[in-house]
Amino acid sequence: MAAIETTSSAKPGAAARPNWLMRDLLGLAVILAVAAIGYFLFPNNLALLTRILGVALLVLSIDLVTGFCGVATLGHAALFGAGAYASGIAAVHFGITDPLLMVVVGAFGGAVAGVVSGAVILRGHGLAQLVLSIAVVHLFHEAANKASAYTGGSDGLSGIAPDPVFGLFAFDLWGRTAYGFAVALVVIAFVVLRLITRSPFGMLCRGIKEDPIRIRAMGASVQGTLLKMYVISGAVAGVGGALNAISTQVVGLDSLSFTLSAEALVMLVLGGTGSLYGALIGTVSFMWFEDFVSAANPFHWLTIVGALLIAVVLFAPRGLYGTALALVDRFRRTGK
Amino acid sequence: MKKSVLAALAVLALSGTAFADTIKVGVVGPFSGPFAIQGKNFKAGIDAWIALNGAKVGDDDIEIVYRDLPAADPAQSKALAQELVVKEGVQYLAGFYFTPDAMAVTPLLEQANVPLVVMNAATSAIVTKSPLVVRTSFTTWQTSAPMARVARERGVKKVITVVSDYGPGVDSENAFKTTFTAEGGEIVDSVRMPLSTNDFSPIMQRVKDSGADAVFAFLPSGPTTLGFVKAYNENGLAKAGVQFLAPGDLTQESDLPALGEAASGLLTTFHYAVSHDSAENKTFVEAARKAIGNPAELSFPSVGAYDGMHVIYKMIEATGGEQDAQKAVDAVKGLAWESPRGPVSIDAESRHITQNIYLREVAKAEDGTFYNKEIATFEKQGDPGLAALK
Amino acid sequence: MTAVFQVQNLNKAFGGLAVTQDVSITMNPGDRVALIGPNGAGKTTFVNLVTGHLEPDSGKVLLGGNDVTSLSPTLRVRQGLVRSFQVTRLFPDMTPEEHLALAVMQRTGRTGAIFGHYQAKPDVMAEVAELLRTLGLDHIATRKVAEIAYGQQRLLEIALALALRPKVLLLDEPAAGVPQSDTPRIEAALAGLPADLAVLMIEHDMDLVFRFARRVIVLAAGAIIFDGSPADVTRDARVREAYLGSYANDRSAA
Amino acid sequence: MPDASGLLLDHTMQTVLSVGIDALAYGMVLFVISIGLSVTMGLMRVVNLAHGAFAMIGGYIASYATQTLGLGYGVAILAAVVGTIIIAVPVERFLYRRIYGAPELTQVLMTIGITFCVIGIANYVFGPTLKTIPLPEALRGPVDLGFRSIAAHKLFAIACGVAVAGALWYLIERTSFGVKLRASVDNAAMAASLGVRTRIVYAVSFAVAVGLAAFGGIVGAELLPIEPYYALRYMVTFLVVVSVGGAGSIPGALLACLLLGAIDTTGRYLLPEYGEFFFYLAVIAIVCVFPRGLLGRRS
Repeated sequence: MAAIETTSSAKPGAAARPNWLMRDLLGLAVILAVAAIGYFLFPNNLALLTRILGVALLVLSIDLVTGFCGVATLGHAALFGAGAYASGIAAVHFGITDPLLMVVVGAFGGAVAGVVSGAVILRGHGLAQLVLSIAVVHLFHEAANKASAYTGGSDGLSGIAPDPVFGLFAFDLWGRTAYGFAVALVVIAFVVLRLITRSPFGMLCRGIKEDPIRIRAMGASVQGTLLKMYVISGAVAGVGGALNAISTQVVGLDSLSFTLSAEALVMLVLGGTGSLYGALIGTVSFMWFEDFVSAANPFHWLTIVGALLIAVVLFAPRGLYGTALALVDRFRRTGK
Repeated sequence: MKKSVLAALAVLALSGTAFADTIKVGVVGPFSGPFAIQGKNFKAGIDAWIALNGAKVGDDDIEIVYRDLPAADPAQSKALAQELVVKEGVQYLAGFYFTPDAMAVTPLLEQANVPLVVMNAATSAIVTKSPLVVRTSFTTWQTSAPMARVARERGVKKVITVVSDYGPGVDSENAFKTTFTAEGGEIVDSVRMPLSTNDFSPIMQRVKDSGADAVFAFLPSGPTTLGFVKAYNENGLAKAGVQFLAPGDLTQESDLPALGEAASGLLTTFHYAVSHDSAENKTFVEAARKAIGNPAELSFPSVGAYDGMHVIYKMIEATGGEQDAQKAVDAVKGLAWESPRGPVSIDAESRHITQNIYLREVAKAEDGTFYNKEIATFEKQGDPGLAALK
Repeated sequence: MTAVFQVQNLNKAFGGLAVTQDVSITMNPGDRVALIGPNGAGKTTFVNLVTGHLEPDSGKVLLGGNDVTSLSPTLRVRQGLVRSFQVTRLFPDMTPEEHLALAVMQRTGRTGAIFGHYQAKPDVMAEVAELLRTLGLDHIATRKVAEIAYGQQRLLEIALALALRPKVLLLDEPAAGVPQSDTPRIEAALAGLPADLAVLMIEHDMDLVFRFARRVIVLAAGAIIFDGSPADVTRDARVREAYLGSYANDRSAA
Repeated sequence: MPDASGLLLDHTMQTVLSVGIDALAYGMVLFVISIGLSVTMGLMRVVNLAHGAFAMIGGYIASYATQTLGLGYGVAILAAVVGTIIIAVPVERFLYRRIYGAPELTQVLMTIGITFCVIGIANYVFGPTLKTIPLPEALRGPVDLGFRSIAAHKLFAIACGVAVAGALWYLIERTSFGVKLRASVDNAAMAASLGVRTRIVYAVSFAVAVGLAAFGGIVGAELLPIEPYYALRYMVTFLVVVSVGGAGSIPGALLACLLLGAIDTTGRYLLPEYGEFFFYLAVIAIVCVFPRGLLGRRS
């Protein structure tokens, strides 16, 4: 996968088009292959795999604002949790139990939360931005705790009973339906995000990350663009939250927590920012590692996870994917 | 390398189901993280049960499979439970320290044909979520309501309630309020404080200003109780004669060494004190202390786990090791036995434990350590919270 | 001919210190004006006031007859007032082709589109190719900017400004930091700027000023002290005074 | 009825004073713990999320020294500060030195990793229970201020805050080390070319920051008790306080701690249910108005 990404097109114009298209299709094929391998290799661990996919959507959504736009945030779970609660409340209090509709509601909830938190967070830069994002996620958390009539407060919102998907596939004990549903959502999100990041709007966002002053000098609005990206990011996180609500059938306050925000950011940095593949790789490796280590030693796994993070900074400073890319790149150059 | 590990895991998973006469019990609890001590107590209670009763029921070997869930995280809870059922093939699910984690598992039970024995999570509603849930711990209503009667008996007329602003806190506040006003007392003020509160002085100022005779408090066991109890003393409330009333979460035995002199004389109501004077408890404490390592760490979740194992063994006996969740649950409805905490029974209708609630006072033992000294008993208490739900 | 760009009686003071005093400039399409002045003359402040990054205490900025004084910097850009930067401000991870495509799409209002790819837009690609060819950048069109030479980056700065099809172009020292060997290419690029474009160049290099400008404005202590032909500027006593101080007379004597 | 209204006024005044004292004490505790973080974040430009971990290490050493070794409070503080610095020196040498000047997110990853490790190790070595540091007789119990009583250790914390603020100000503004530090921060290359050994300056500043963390951990232990999750539990609080004050500014940090302490305390007195809202809304408001912190330096 890494090698595919580096074979950059040499010629401008239409001739290069099939090149990136091919790369994306290949990337997609790899994701589907990994998803299938996961299904057949771990038929009894589908719940964990589904959970990983839900968090992967959150990490992808952080990547949109952090990796592509350069916005530092430790409060992105606010968007994820908003999506989870939106779809959960829709199911419990308004009888919207069709999973697809719940996903739509979740995406909408996430997008609204994206507008709100974006409007606050984008007022600062750097450290101030981090602090604003922390404040936002705490406010969301506290609001959900207070609105216990709707959210169930700290006891969690239970009683979410989604209908079968398309009326055919019920959510079963083995989590097969949930897993298939999750894979479908992640693949769709991946394709859409791939298109968005390559679009003119995506280029504008990358430009803002690299030099907002130049973007302004081109006559584009930085705040407006970032806010729009926050909405998109919110929708993606919201889908992740909805997936979480549908597959777990309970939404807890942890889905709006600083801890989840920080953990997801760690996964992103671990995988490598600014690349959708990095986000996916970071999520899968972190959560798989965490699950593996915590099952092996439920009492002291945190130390090992900490050591892993330190090792990554020391030996793979651009994240797993970024560093792998750089290595491949160097290898190709010296090979020539 | 990753692949070989995965392959090894897959093999393990297959071999796990190979022994037909091993019955697995999946226990989910906080074995790491900020609540690790409560998870340790789960394990100590289970280990004590097995040490005293063996790891066999009839011909079947019992195997416990632990899964770590450091904080309330229903999604992870469900994933773990699903993995335990599907991959490990457990016939019983048990443990669960936090309410949302237990709630997340209830929808699975019927399809999985697995009973859930809740060893701690204390919100009344859990047992209503599935007919396959049995609880051997307590509810916040159950332990808080008797305190209102204690207060009235002691001539307290005006009370201010101070609770952490989250589910159990609100439950506790409601339980006390309901009972206290029914008994003719007056609640002069109710304060809900954020879980993240570190400095309780302003809260104590509120208590002082309220003119109450006593303060009823609920905080989750752990670091904040220390600050709260100290603030109560340092702000002169104890001296001013404002009584301190709380359910036993505040003075759990593992926190007492840290609370020290500051806790001395505090009144709490709870279902279990490590100091409970009975033969059953002596045996239990000895075994559980051995299991936990540091005797000072033993506290209430251990007895929930111990009795939970008792119930599970009864279920296995009744089903002869066959997987039949409904039959298993039916078998323990109305079951009564002598627990380390005193006489208990499983209410046939609610599947929640009926037990004695004790009034305790923190006292200093001869060796200088502090303990919860039982001074009065409320016998055979059900869960008033369930009634309040209706 | 109608004026495309007017600055009327612009004033700005920081605290008690006047940094721009009653500055007025009028430019017509096709003008090639150089703005010069000694260090601290207030050139940067002037640029910031004109582009909208600073708010003037009084005075107006007009673009094609419209008052833009209260408009934000980005809106001024959209009205045709474009600037280049003294120190290149480019996106190190993007290619020249992407830079120009982004600018073209921004100008034509298509950067809001969340789907589609610039390479799939023939008109954008044609215009980008044209710009790349004009400025001699086509052979490095798909290299990352971080990897191309500084002289080429300066050319890309100019191309980027042109891609926005400005009416008025503010060039802030377009040749700053460029090695001697590359300056002819910059000058060629400047000579090739569209004939109807009004260009205001801020520059220190007098050789470049004389070759490029048909009119020179000298700013000193925040005020215009000279506005006339390049031929006259060196003969003006106030200019000599401003630049050379008391040495001016000595040198003329020598 | 002039008497009644006078009484009422008197009572209000008393309450205001009383809450004010609480706010001051809480703010000062925050200040003593977080000021070290302000040094690492502002002067060394490292987003050091492991700051609380060092405070916790200090607390554990002090607890061990008093409870197990039976040392006195003062000696224990000294031992804890020195011990924490000794632990921190190799950490600085081998880990932090790699992330000076790295992107913020990399620093976040590394320092969270360090925090996890410290938590895990503390849990393993000391177990999951609360650890206390017994106060000396003089600091135990309440002191009567006339209108109310206050815990003696809170007065001690206030005094420590004032002393730390003064000492740091003196160190940075009045000593040759301070000159070197400020020079290294403003322009490391220039300072190096002037003969300042920036690595040593950084190492010493780091040691000072860590020592302050340890000291704060002990002094604040009555309000923020020592347990393995200390490092994560209060991470956000420290980060917020330092950023609101303006990283690197001692008066800024002091001001922020007093202000946020006051908001937090008053909020918790008046409307405890919405205490959390109050606090974070105030943080948002302050950060929006002062993006670089209350007294942050312009860069």
